[in-house]
Amino acid sequence: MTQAAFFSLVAGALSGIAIYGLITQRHLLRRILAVNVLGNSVFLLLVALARRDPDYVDPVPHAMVLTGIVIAVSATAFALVLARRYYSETGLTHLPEDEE
Amino acid sequence: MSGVALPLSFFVPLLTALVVFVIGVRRAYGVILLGALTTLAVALYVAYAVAVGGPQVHYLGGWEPPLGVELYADGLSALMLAMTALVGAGVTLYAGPYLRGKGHDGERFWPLWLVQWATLNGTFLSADLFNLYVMLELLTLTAAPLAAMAGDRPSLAAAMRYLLLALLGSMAYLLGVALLYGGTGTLHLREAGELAGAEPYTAVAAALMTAGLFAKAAVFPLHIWLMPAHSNAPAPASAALSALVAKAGLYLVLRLWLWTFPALLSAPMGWLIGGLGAVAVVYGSVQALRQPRLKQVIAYSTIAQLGYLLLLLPLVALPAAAVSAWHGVVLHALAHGFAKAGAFLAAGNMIYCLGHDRLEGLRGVTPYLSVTLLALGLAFVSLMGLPPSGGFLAKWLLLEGALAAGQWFWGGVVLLGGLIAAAYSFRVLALAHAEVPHGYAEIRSPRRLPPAMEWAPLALVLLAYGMLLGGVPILELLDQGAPEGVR
Amino acid sequence: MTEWAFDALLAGGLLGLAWQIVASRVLFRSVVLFIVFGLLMAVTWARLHAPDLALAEAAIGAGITGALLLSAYRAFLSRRGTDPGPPPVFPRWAAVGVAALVGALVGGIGWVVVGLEPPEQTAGREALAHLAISGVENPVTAVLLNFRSIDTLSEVVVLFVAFLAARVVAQDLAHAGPGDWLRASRNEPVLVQPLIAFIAPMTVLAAGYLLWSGEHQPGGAFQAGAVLAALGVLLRLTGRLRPTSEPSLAERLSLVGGVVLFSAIGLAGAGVASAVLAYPEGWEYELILLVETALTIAIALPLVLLFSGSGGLRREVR
Amino acid sequence: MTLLETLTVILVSVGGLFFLTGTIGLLRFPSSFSRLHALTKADNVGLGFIACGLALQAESVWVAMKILLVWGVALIAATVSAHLIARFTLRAAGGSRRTPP
Repeated sequence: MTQAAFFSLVAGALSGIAIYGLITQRHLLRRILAVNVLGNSVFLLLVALARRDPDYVDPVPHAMVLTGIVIAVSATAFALVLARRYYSETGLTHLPEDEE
Repeated sequence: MSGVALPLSFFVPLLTALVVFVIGVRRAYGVILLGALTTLAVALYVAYAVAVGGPQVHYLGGWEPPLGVELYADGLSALMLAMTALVGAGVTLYAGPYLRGKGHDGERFWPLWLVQWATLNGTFLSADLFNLYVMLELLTLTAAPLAAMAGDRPSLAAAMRYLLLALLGSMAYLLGVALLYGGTGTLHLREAGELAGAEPYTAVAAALMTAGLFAKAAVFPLHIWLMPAHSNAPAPASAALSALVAKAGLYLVLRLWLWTFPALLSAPMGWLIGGLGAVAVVYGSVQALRQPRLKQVIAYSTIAQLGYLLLLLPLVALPAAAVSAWHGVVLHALAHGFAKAGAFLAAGNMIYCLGHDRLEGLRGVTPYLSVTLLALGLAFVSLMGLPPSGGFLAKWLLLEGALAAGQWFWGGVVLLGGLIAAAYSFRVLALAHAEVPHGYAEIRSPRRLPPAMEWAPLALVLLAYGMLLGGVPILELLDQGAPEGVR
Repeated sequence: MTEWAFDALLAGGLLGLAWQIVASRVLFRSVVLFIVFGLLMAVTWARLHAPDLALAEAAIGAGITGALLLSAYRAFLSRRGTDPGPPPVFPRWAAVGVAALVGALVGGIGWVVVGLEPPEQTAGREALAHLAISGVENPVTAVLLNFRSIDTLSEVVVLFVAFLAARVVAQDLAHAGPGDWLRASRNEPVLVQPLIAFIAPMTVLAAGYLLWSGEHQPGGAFQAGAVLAALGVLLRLTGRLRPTSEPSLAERLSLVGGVVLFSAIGLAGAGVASAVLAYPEGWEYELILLVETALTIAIALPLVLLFSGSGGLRREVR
Repeated sequence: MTLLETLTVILVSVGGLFFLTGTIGLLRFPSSFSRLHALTKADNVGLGFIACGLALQAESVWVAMKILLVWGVALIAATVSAHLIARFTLRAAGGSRRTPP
């Protein structure tokens, strides 16, 4: 097994853990954390793919992940502010079952 | 040189947004209008160039794919671009007086809306899977705050739910992109599909990307956030979210299946996705019947109307149905865009004048809001699909395609959806045109509407009717660069 | 053999931390472990020959995200004690099942794609082949600032939009910042002032170095911007910068300056070079450096402002 | 194995040992102060040993200097953060400003 294949399996396991967190946890902060873990698992798969050809390291996935990291921090920052406003409006740390 | 119009349609609204942010809305109102008009002109020019010269291509940075990012406008992109520009211009004209009158903070609204417009144009033009991911994130991050603008509990909860779901969806999309790039070495929409063929990993990538986009476009069963998000936003934002943003997600679904994954489009897959669309049509319409407020009715109607777009996938694989279904679905997207934006703006007029949009409270407003009610009525007629509206033409073509291929089920869905739409439309219109309740001379003297707000909804809705007149040139434009099966 | 042992340890650490993050009973633990997770990710990127990512992850993924998470955690604490929240909607076994399915699917399909015969022609190979005419020597910088510069431009717009979006929902500073602003007083710990006097110029120096060296080795605008943002966070926390509710004209100009300059050079490219976002021949290096400098500020400032309360900042004289 | 390499292995192992001790101290000691004591002493020295060991393997003097610079900066950061943590703990425990020696 190559290093790339090994880390692609790790990425799979990470995404599974993140999904488990998203399903079982309802606290907004934890959900945001779980989405971030999920994002990291996708990034890991991309970087593993960049590494699989023994001849060269592919810079395009690296650029994609770099873009992805910045997008992740932007989205996280907004999500945290939104969650805080929601908490201060409602006193709830989680979303209600349904809004209908 | 005409190729430069493609990047301009992204950069013009973007730079307008930045200028507005720096110098402040009060001093920049002229800049906003100028930017909107320029964007409209650029979009119409792109449509003209495509109609005359076929699909337009611009390689950003001068690098051809797979190295660089390609902007590509065919008939479908050009039509979506033009529709967005027309709706966007209407929303822009409307939003100024609306926000001022309602005491909303324009400083917060305008830059977000203009960036959103730029992003929509970018989404319709980009032919690069990863660039589309960035555009999708921009759409999410502009749409969620617009939905949360009211700042009360339902809209904050809806925005939070939308944000989490959309982030999850973009991760699924990005994972699909990663798989495609890993398998083919390119991120170009068409090249990746041609190189990949029908491998197992392509199927997984297609499933992931479709599911991710469904989360962003509120396709049943990922629809819960849409109604509170769209119905609580300020009216111009609702119009943009419902008529444009949600549709951009479904536009990408169709684009991906017809351009990137046509090899995977088997009958069961078509039935699965079309089935979700059919459920959305029926469910959204039935829910719309039960809502107590006008904007909620219109928001649920969006869930239903977006479902029609998915009916293309089961039909497009059948040669007898493909062409009319394709024409019908794209026309439906356009007509729905105009009618839905008009309907939301008309609802905004009622909120502006009456301070609420409860259906029961609309009795007796006809004398004061005649133009608005005309716009609302015409919008609902188009949503129902009655002649002589653009909605009628779209549903007629869709029905014709389904019946020509003997697909009675899909034809039945189209008819059933239209019937329930008629039911909720007449419920609204009957209440609005009803007499003032007994014992009241007049509920309340409504505020006077500024002319831009009075006429913008009507103008948008009339565009949906103009489509009937312009049907032939629109369909000719649509045939520019259409994929093999639907020409 | 040692290589494998190291990778296995790393993977074990990542998985263990991820599990603690999503399943730990104590929220604070999850938040802190997420920061550790980010650092471990940075090591992983270094192992996978992605040093640019390692730098960015350590600065942005672990650093800035960590600061944002901690300040949000504090806000969630403020009103009452820990709220256990409602029970999960789905039974645990169903969650485990779904998670295992997703994990198997992602891992399996990833493994399959990694195992495929690598395609002959890839965008990455093309990028390496065109590196000589891109104007820079670091292939990742070449992809970000030249071959696919529209992504970079859009992503800086994403940061800007996140700031705008936060301003929509952050009612006042109390909803967004890391807590009340504390004036730096005489009571402050004796070591803080010397530390800042030492660190502030060092950080600016380091950011400038990262920016400049991104041309030929790992680094670039994002890493430099994140390092500058970290300095801003430090100054905000120690009371050297005071949050204001509206960004000043200078701040607004710096927020949009990077994108405006980038767009202007890009649009000028349609006239003087072949296409929009193309650099005129011979000027690639200079223009890329110029754009990167403007982008560094356009990256650092929204990050600091998002941390400090989504308004503006002004200097506070002690 | 050359002399230099042997030296590196020894230094890095000693550094690792210090880290191990520090971590055990962190986990086992009863109070914040004693934990802080274990952690900072052990880690600073441990990092120093590892940095010296790696500096011996560096390609050039410049790289070796960089590695040692990392150690120096880490020392400064550790000093200040340890000071802040101790100060906060003292305050939180309601401790007096001056404890008798």
